[in-house]
Amino acid sequence: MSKKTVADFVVIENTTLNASTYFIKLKASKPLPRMKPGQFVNVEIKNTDEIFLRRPFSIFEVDYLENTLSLIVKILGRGSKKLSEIKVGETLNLIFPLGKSFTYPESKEKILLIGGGSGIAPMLFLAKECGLQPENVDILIGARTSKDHINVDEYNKYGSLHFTTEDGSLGTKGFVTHHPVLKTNLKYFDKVYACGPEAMMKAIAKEAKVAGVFCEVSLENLMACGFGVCLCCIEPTVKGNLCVCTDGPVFNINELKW
Amino acid sequence: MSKKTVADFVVIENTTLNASTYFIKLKASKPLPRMKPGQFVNVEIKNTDEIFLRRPFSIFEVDYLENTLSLIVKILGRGSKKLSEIKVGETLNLIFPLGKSFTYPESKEKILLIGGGSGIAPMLFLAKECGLQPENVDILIGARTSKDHINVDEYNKYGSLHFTTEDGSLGTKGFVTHHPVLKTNLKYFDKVYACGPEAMMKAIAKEAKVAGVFCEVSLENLMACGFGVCLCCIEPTVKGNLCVCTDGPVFNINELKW
Amino acid sequence: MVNLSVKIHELQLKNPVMTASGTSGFAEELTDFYDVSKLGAVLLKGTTLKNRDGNAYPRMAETASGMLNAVGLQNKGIDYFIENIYPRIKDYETPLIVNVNGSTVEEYIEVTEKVNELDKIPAIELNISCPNVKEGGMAFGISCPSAEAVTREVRRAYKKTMIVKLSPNVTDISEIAKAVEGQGADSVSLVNTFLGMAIDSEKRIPLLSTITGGLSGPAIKPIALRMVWQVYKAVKIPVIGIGGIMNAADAIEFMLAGASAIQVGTAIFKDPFIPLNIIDGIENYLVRHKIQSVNDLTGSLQM
Amino acid sequence: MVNLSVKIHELQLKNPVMTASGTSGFAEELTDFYDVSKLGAVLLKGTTLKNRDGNAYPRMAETASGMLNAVGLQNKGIDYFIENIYPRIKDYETPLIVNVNGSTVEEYIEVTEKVNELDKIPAIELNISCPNVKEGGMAFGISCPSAEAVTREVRRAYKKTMIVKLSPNVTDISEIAKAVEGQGADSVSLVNTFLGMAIDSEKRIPLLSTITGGLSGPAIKPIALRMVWQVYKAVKIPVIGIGGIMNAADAIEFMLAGASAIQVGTAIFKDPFIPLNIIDGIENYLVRHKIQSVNDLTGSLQM
Ligand SMILES: Cc1cc2nc3c(=O)[nH]c(=O)nc-3n(C[C@H](O)[C@H](O)[C@H](O)COP(=O)(O)OP(=O)(O)OC[C@H]3O[C@@H](n4cnc5c(N)ncnc54)[C@H](O)[C@@H]3O)c2cc1C
Ligand SMILES: Cc1cc2nc3c(=O)[nH]c(=O)nc-3n(C[C@H](O)[C@H](O)[C@H](O)COP(=O)(O)OP(=O)(O)OC[C@H]3O[C@@H](n4cnc5c(N)ncnc54)[C@H](O)[C@@H]3O)c2cc1C
Ligand SMILES: Cc1cc2nc3c(=O)[nH]c(=O)nc-3n(C[C@H](O)[C@H](O)[C@H](O)COP(=O)(O)O)c2cc1C
Ligand SMILES: Cc1cc2nc3c(=O)[nH]c(=O)nc-3n(C[C@H](O)[C@H](O)[C@H](O)COP(=O)(O)O)c2cc1C
Ligand code: FES
Ligand code: FES
Repeated sequence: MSKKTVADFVVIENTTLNASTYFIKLKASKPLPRMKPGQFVNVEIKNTDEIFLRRPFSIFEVDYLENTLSLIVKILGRGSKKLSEIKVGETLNLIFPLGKSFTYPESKEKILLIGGGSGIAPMLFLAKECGLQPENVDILIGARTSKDHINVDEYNKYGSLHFTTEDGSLGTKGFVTHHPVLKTNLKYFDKVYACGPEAMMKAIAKEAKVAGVFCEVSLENLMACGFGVCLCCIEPTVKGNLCVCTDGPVFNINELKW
Repeated sequence: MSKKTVADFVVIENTTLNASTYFIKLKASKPLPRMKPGQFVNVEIKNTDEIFLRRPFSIFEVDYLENTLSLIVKILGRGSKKLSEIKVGETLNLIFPLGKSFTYPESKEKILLIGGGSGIAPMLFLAKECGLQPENVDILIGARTSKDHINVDEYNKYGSLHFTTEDGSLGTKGFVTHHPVLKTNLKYFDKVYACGPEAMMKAIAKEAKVAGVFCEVSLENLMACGFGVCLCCIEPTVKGNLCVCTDGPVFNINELKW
Repeated sequence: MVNLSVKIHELQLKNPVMTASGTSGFAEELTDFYDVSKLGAVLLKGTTLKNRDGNAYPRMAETASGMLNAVGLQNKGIDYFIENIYPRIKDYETPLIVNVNGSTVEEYIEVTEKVNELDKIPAIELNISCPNVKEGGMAFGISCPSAEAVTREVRRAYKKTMIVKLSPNVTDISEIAKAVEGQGADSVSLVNTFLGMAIDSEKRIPLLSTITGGLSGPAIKPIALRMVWQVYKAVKIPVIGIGGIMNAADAIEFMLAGASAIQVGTAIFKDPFIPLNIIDGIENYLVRHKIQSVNDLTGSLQM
Repeated sequence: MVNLSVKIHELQLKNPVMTASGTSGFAEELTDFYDVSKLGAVLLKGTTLKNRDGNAYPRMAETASGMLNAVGLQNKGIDYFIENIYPRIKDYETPLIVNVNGSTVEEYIEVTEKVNELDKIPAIELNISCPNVKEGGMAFGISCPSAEAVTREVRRAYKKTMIVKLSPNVTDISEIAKAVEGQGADSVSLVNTFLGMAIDSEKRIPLLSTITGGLSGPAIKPIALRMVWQVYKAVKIPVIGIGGIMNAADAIEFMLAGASAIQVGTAIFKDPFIPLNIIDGIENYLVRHKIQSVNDLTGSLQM
């Protein structure tokens, strides 16, 4: 059974990526265990009377030499707001690593990574970690408007970047499902991975099923514990109700009852 | 009926007076109403899940030109600890001014002010405000040990300072009731005022009754509201249960059932 | 302009936000801060036939997101109220509601008869749910027969709007609500405090002089909300929601669950302006959601 | 060296700190973090006769100092437990206690009979207080006759230590405690969750798929503590305290009020190490207060 830990990290960076998105880099006092894209941490939100439970966030980057771990935090409500205000030097208590990662592609496979909202975090992590040549990797990122996008140019080196915005202010106009890479080229890929709003993932799953393409999605169900003891985060699957926190958050779309 | 207000103040100073005592100076955005020694404010303690109610603190100093109000905060538990950690620039929400003040002495009267622990705040405020010649004012301050005393030398200009410590490390050894000014000279005073731990005030009240001297004490009963609606802060008196927050916190010892 | 006014039987309120009994004194204390005519109504401090000293100090303990109190209905009695307090407050332009208490049914009746004579008191709240008194109080409110008995007798003595305040310390609050509705209650208000306890682990003593006390504040909100929803489904009379309401969202939740109006209690201790902020917040909500009347919120939870 | 060991009927615990049912899975999940042999005992996830899918998502809502859950006893049934889970966990060096559930008395008996055969299960906790199931569960625990009936029948089927877990959603919990004691319960544990509700005021919908759910966490501690104190005074069997315990001071408060041991529930979600911290904290407290045995704390509140 995988070892899990609870530990304090020191915030060493908190950068604003856009009006509602923050990059938070944390330093551990001990060497970090191996962590993979799709896995997440459960973050304690301190110094507020409004929040009782932890909040789950995907692991975005790990540096095993520096013992750092980074998150991308999008403000959705009270907890993410409070977290976004954390200052360098403060500590953050994490339970980690949690959940299962994406199935890594085989070498030479062609993959498509689709991220929406805060769902880009595990996608970019996967782009970096999958070990494929950039020409085999396409990264499609969707947002409402260009202002909601964050700058990910450096990920060019891991794959080709594509964007959609609902208002057409950046990339293709519409949802990610309207982008040519998905609309017309889906069969070209061996594996498709997605993380983002449920509606987006459901739409992608539909297309992937039609195209008969392998597709994994990462769910963001509400969680109380994050390590499999509360059974609050369940998702109905062909194997019955499974825990998103331990059986997921990554699921093959064929397992889901979508 | 006296007007009461709820307002945010900005912390403009937070100085450590001794290991567990802090001087916190707050600036209002509007002119402050007249406030008198014995009156207090009820402070909201934010950014913690441990504290639900406000915490009452005596008004220590007011500057009507600068619109500032100062408190002396001694760490007793969770709320005072959190308050002591507040930083310059943060805001503090206060309900003020609350309670009744001490009866001011007549000119030429001789007064004795006795403070213990955080009880020195209203005593020093009264020393400053009572309008007497310094030769008519004696200020007696008690603590466990010299380290628990705070530096009040500047109050020399308002009266003669006397100290007691339980271990004799500063001033007379023992409790305030062991100090000559109280033990042998009590009858010399027209009015005695005291604020501090209940045991201290009870001992003083006993002496004052024997000496037949006018004596007012300021009580620190637990409060929920601070403005007279909850009836939690009551003190049994000859007039029945009275609210410390509105009928007090200052009481003449003859009213109390001590 | 949205409509904020609400009617509880014959009691007309300019908005659904009242201040709860025992948390807003005799309204005078709030006038130190603002004009109470802005409030939907003020529930006055619990009143009994004779003077009551209440329980010994300490009467209060802070808990997680809440507090315990053991005030025990300290008040100077109804006659003192009528002679000394009523004249001072009777012209406030907000309905003043007397919270009626007793150790026996007779005492409830006597207090009610006296209140019935007061022109400027348009309603009473019959408190059969005080957990902090040795006799009467909650004892009446936790069984149907006794709740029925006191409601029936007080109903005979009172002609204006009678609200009955229910205790949450029961297995099935909707049974009690139906019982008092059957005896002529014009409205039910719920909840009063939950019986709780706090201990100083270091000193190994209870924190309250009475050992147990009444729990209030946000901690109890989820339970109070469930009870309002259950009672709303069980009775036809208007339900007044109480329990841990701190802001407009909380107030709206109670209305969605079935409350026609709400009372703000412990929140006042944190900030006496909260009831006014809630009124503004509800108005704002109605505008944002394009809802004409606050009455349309009541019971409109979508399932 | 202070003595931390506690006996609940024939169940010997190395310390009084257990993890509560439904908040510590089947103990395996905790072994991801630490050696569970340090714990006094682990109460396993509520188990029924047949597989139960539990309630629909969403099953959880955060509240002030607490949370609501509507899990609804999701589990794969007792046979699956015996065949698949029990073999994996049976050698953990801590008592594993099965939390027995049913929709009918017969189901409770069938589950119990199967558990009775398991060598390494020294005790059961009879859950007559789950608020999240349509049939059975809490319905058994809120009236004396039904609590008595299920306790009596399960007692017949079970020879080892039988703890009965009580619901706080009752008018008088000490009556229920006495009733189950009368039918042979070896111990009572309390409290299970309070029936509560949460609403999304903006979307005007309930936050739980089941509308109502069970409230747990520090919010309920004052009420749970009062109930433990009342039950302690009413029965002779050991009382196990549960409800909002977050740290050693909380645990000690429950013991002072009368608990012989305690269970940590929701706190585990905040930090799975909390039960271990509590064990250390209790030991430290005993040393500081020069108390020889943790058993001396039980009911030692000074009044
Ligand atoms: C495995 C996992 C990985 C995640 N990774 C990231 C990440 O890398 N970056 C990131 O920004 N966020 C991520 N999230 C989502 C993040 O956990 C939530 O945004 C956060 O918990 C919201 O907390 P809050 O207190 O801000 O919102 P609240 O104030 O609790 O809620 C605000 C509103 O959002 C809704 N809401 C809250 N949480 C969720 C949720 N999980 N799904 C859908 N609706 C929700 C509430 O119902 C409410 O309407 C992840 C979630 C999971 C489960
Ligand atoms: C009118 C008034 C004026 C005050 N002025 C000052 C002042 O100028 N400076 C100052 O430092 N303090 C003052 N106090 C006391 C101050 O309010 C308390 O120290 C503070 O509320 C303690 O809060 P806490 O959260 O730190 O303690 P908690 O964590 O709530 O309690 C810690 C321990 O202290 C005990 N305790 C808490 N409050 C009191 C109290 N009021 N009396 C006795 N025991 C208590 C508790 O029972 C507990 O055992 C005043 C109190 C009153 C009523
Ligand atoms: C200090 C205090 C005193 C109270 N006194 C009374 C009272 O006299 N009569 C009454 O019916 N309810 C009384 N209550 C109960 C409140 O009116 C209200 O029902 C309860 O506090 C729950 O609401 P809240 O959580 O908003 O405070 C009192 C509550 C508190 C906290
Ligand atoms: C998510 C969740 C699931 C639970 N499942 C069960 C259960 O299966 N059986 C049971 O007896 N109690 C169950 N409980 C109740 C707890 O065991 C405990 O009695 C309650 O949560 C109060 O304690 P706490 O405040 O420490 O959590 C559950 C509680 C939670 C929060
Ligand atoms: S969040 Fe608790 S089991 Fe998944
Ligand atoms: S603290 Fe509420 S009446 Fe004094």
